[in-house]
Amino acid sequence: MALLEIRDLHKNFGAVAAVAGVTLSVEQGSLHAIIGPNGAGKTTFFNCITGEVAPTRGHVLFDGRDITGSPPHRLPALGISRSFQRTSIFPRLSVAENVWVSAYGTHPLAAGAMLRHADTIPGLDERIRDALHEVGLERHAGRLADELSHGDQRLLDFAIALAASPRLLLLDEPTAGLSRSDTQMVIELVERLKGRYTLVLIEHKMDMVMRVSDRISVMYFGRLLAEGSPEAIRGDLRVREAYLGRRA
Amino acid sequence: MARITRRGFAATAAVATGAAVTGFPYVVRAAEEAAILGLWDFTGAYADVGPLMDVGAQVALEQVDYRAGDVKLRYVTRDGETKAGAATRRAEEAIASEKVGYIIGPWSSGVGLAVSEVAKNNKVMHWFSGGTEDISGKRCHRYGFQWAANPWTAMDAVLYAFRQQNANARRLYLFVADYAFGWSLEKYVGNLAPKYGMEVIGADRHPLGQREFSSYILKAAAKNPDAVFMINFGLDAVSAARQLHSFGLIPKVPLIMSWSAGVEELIQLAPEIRSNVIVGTNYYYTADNPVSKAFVEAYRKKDKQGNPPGYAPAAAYSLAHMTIEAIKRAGTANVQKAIQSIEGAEVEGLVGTIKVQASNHQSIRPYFVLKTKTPKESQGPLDFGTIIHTSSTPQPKELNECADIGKL
Amino acid sequence: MRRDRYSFLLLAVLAIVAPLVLRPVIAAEILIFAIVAVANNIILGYTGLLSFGQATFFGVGAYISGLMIVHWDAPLWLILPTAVAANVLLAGVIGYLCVQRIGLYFIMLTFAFNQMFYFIAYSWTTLTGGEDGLPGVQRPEWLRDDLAFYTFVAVLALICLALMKRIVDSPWGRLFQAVRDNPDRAAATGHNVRLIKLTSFVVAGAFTGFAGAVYALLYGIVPVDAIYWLRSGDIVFMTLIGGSGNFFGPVIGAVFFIWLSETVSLFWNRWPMILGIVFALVVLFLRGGIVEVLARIAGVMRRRRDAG
Amino acid sequence: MTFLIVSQIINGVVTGMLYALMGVGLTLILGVLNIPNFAHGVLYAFGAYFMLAVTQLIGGFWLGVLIAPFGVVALGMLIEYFGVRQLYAAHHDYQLLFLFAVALILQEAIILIWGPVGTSILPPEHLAGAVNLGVTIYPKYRLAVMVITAAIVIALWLFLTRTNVGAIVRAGIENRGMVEVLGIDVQKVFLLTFGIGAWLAGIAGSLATPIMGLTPSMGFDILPITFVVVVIAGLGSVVGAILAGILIGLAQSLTTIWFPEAAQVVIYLLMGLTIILRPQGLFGKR
Repeated sequence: MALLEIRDLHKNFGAVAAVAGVTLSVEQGSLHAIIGPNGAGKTTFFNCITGEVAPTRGHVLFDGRDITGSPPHRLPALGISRSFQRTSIFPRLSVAENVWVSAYGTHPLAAGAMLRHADTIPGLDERIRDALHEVGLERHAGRLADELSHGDQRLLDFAIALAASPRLLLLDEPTAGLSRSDTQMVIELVERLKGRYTLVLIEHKMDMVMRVSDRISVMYFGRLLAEGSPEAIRGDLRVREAYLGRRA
Repeated sequence: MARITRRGFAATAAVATGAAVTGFPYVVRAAEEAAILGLWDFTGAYADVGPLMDVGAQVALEQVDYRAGDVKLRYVTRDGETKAGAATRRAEEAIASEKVGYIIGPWSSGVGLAVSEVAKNNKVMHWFSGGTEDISGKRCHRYGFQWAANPWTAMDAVLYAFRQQNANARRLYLFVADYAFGWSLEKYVGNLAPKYGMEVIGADRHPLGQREFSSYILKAAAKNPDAVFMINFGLDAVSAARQLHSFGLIPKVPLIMSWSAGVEELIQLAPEIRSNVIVGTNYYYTADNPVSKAFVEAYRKKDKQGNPPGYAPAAAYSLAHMTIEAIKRAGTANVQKAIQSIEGAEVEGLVGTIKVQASNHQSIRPYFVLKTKTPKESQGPLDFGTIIHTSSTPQPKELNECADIGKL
Repeated sequence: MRRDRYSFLLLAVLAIVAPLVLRPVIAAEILIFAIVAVANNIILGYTGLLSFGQATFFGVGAYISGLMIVHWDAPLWLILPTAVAANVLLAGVIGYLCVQRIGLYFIMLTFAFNQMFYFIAYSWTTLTGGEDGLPGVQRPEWLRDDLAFYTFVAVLALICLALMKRIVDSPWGRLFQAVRDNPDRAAATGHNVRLIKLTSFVVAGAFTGFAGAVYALLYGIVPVDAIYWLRSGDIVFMTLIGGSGNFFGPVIGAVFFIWLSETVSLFWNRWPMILGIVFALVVLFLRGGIVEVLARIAGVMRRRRDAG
Repeated sequence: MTFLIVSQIINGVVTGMLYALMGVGLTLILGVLNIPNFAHGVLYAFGAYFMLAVTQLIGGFWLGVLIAPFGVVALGMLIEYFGVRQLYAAHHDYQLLFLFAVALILQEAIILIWGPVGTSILPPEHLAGAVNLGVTIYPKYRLAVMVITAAIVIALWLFLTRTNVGAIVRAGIENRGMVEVLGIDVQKVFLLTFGIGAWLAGIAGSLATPIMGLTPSMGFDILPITFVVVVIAGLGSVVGAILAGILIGLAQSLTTIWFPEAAQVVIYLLMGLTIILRPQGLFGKR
C-alpha cells in the first residue's frame, strides 16, 4: 500500500518549470530514494511535499489524505517528519531540549500542559530518551547543541525528526557536507532506520543510494526520467546518459 | 580574602547608611538655608532654551549674592528633558537629595503642570512661566505660582495694539498650535476680536513641532485675510513666519505673533521676514524699569554672543527673583511662610509692578506688544522693534477656573 | 531552579532595601521599568524579535489607567485587569500584522505602529491632553503615601517577574527559544511559528501595558512621552545593557539605565551622548550586557579561589 | 477650492520628493546591507548643518548644496567603516542598535557644535519670493527643489541602471549572495552603498534648509516618516520608495485642507492600510 502519493505535481517559478509533472508513490515501509543531477528539481519537489513551497498544480496525498499546500507545521501531527540538508538544530538549546521541541510538537497533551514547567510534562522524557538513544547521543543530553561536533549535530537533526514519532521520514541529502567518517555514521543510521519507518531520501551520492534504497526515482529537468529497483536504475541507459551527459 | 570582604561589607554598609540619610524624604532641613531647583530643559524639544534659562536664574541669584535677607540660597539644576516623566522624577530626586524647597521652571506647559503636581504633593513652592492658564486656573493650588501674563490679558493687549496700528483690518486668520494652551488663546481671540471690530475668518490647528506650514499657508491665503494671527511658539512660529514670507503673504499682510519668545524667535528670522509683524511677548529687553536695565546688562555679559535676553532667560530670572522676594519677605526658609508672604504682594520686578493675586496665584503684570522695525529703521541686528503697548488688564474673574486655591 | 529561587530572594531583599536608599517614587519607577525590560526580553532575548515599539503598550496602559481614574474614579482592581486586557487585544492586533513579516520588516513595523499611536495620542487632545499630558490621575486613598505606593509596586513587580519566569519556563518559553534559534526547524517539528511569535508579543505587551497602568499612578500624570518611540529605544537599551541572555539581566539593565541617566545628567547637559556611547560600546564589545561582566568576574573569582 | 487643491498637490509633491530622497537612501542601505539605518535621520540633519557651515564659512547657497552632502558621505562612510562593518558577523539587530546609538550621539554632537537654538538659511536671492502659476502663487525655491530632486532621482536611476557600479548595487538588493559569487568585494559595495545613501540624506537635508529650517532634532523628526516610506514602498524597491514618498507628501498636504489635525496621523494610517491590504508593500516582492 502506498503511504505517500504524488500526482502530477507541477511547480513553476515564473517561466521556469522546476517540477513538471511528477507522479510517484512511496510504499509503506520502503526506502524510496529520489536522485538526479544538480538542478534536476529534487529540492523543489521535496519542498512541495513538506509544504514549504505551494505546488502550482497537482496533488500530494499522505495515507490517502490530500495534504497539498498544508503548511510545514501541520505535517508532524499527521506523521510526517523531516531532516534538513544543512544541519538544522536549535543551537542555544541543550541537546535534550532540542529533541523536546519536536516531541512536544506532536504530544497529545500539547494544549493542556501549556503552563507547566517545560521539563515536567509527563510522557515526554521517554520519547526524548528513545530518540537520543536511537542516534547515540544520550550522553550529550545536557550539552548545548552548539557545542556538538558537526557529525553529532547531524545526528541531533535526525533525533529531532525521530522524536516526532513519524510514519514517514523525509531525508534531504543527509550526508551533504559531512566528512567521510561522519558520512559512514549517517549511512549506518539510515540502514538501522530502514524497515521501521517509511523513508524518502533525496541524494545525489549514487553509491549510498544504491546501497540503501528499495526503490529509486530519477529526476531530470523537473521530470521523472526513470523509476525502479537499484539494479534496474544502474542498468538504465537514459539515467547513465543524463549523468554522463552532464559530466561531459 | 576574608578581611577584604569584611572591609567591603563595612564600606557598603556605610554608603548605604549615608545614602539612606541623604535620600530619606523626611529629613529636617538645615537651618536657614533655602535650596532652589532650576528645572531647565537641557535636552528634548526645548533644549534650546534650557541653557539660557540657567543663565537668567544665575543672574538673579548673583545680584543678591545668594542671600535672601538672612537666608542663604543654594541653587541646583536638573535636566527636565522636556519630558514630564523625567522632569517629575528629577524634581522628586532633587527634593530628596538636595532638600529643595523651591522649584522654578521648566519651560514647557505640559511638563510644568506635571511638576506642579510634584510640588503640591511635596509641599514645595513652584514658580512657573509658561503659557498654560491651568497653573492659575483649573489646576491651581497653594504651592503653584504663575509669573507669565494670563493669556486673556495677553490676547486683549495684542488685539488692542493691532487695532491701533491697522485701523482697517477686520479679518483674522489663525494658526493655532494644537494643545491646551493654543486652544485657550484661540478661544480668547474669538471672544475678544469683536470687541475691537474684528472677526476670525478661519483657524487651522497644527501639531506642536510642525515644520512644514505650506499647506496651512495656502489655505490661509485662499481666504484673503487682513492679518495672519499666530498662536504658536518657538520654532513653530519661526518656521511658519519664514514660510509665510516665502509664499509672499507677509510682509504684504501683517503678521501677529501673539505669544512670542521675543528675542529668541526674532533673532532666527531674517530682517526682511520680520518687517511687518506685531509681537506680543511676556518680556522685551527695552522694558523701561531699573530691574530690567540691570538684568539686561548683567545678562549680556554672561551670554556667549552678548545677545539681549528674551522671554526664556527673563522668565528664569524673574522666577528666581520672585522666589527670592518671597523668602526675603518671610525672613525665613520656611516654604509655607514664604508663600504667605508673597500672596497678594506687589513686587517691583523685571516687567514692572507684579501683583501676585492671592485667590489664584496669577501674577497681574504688564504684557508687551512690539511693532517690528523694517530693515531700514533698524539700528542694528538686535534692534528688533519698539514697544507700542503694554497692558496688565486682569482676566475677568468669571473666566478664571481656579475654584479653590486650597490649603497649605 | 534553585538558583532562580535565590535570585528572587535577592530581588526581594533589594526591593526592601531600595526605599531606604532611594526616594520611594524613584525606586517604584525603577521597578516599573524592570517589569517592562523583562517583558521586552521575552520578545528580544527569548523569541529573538527586536521590537522598537514597546512604548505603544506602555503608553496605552498608562492612558487607560489614567482615563479610568480621571473620568470614572475606577478602582484599581478594575483598572489593572482592564489595562492588561486592552493590551492583550492591542498587542494581538499589532502583533498579528507584524509577525507576518520577519527580521527588519518586523522591526520597522513595530516602530511605525508606535509612531502611529504616538500621533493618535498626541492629536486626540480632548482624550489624552496631547502635549500637556493627562493630569489629575489620583492614587486611591490607601496608596497616597509614597512608601505605601512603593510597597504596592514592589509586590506587583515581584508577582509580575514570577509570572514571567513561569511563562519562560513553560513549554511556551521553550518554544519561544526554539523559534529564536531556528524558525524553520520549529515549524518542521510541528509548531506554528507565527502563533508562537504572536504569543510572545502578546505576553510582553500585556506586562508592558500593566507596567504602564501602574506608571500612570506614579506622578499623577500621563505624559505624552510615555508613548513616544524614543522610550521604546530606552526599553531596548535597558534590556540589552543588562543582558538579554538572562532572565534577570534586564532588571539590572533598568536599574543601570535610570541610575546612569540620573547621575550623568547631573554633571553634563549633553548626557544623552554618554548614554549613546555606552550603548554603542555595549553593542560593539559587550553583547551579553552587565550580566556577562558579572559572570566573568564571578568566573575569575571562582578560578582564583580554586587556585588558592 | 480648486486652486487650493491644485496648490496642495504641488506642495505635496515637493515635500514628497524630499521624503522620496530619504526613502531611496534608506532603501538602498536596507536592500544591500540589510540594516534599517536608524542614523539616517541624523545624516539628514548633518546635511542641513554642513550646509549651514559652508554658507557661513565660505558663502554661496549652491556651493553649500554641492559640498555639504559630501561631508555627510564622509560621515556615513566613517560610521560604516568603524561601526557597522565591525558588526557584520553579529546579528543585524546589533547593527541597527549601533546605528540607533550613533544617532543619539550625533544629535547631541549637533547641539555641542552648533548650539541648541535652531536657525534658518534663506533661499538664494534669485529664488526668493513666490511666482504666480495662474492657479496659485507658489514659492520659487520650492519649485526649484521639485526640479532638482526630480533631476537627482533621474540621475540616480541612470546610475543604477546604466553603470557597472549601479548594476552591482542593484544586484546587491536583489540577491546579496550573487554579489559574493561574482567575486566582487562585498565590503566595498557596502561602503559605497552606505555612502550613496548618506549622500541622498545629505542632499535632502541641505535642500530642505530654507523650507524647514535647522534644529538639532530635525533628524529624529524625519526618521519615522522615512521608515513609513520604505514600509509602504516595499522592502528594497527604489521606484516604490520614490512613489511612496510622493504619496505620503500628497496625503499629508491634502489632509490639511479638510482635517489639519490629522496631517501627521494620516501617513501612519496609510501605512497601516498598506500592511493590511498588501503586507509586502506596494512595490515589494519579498
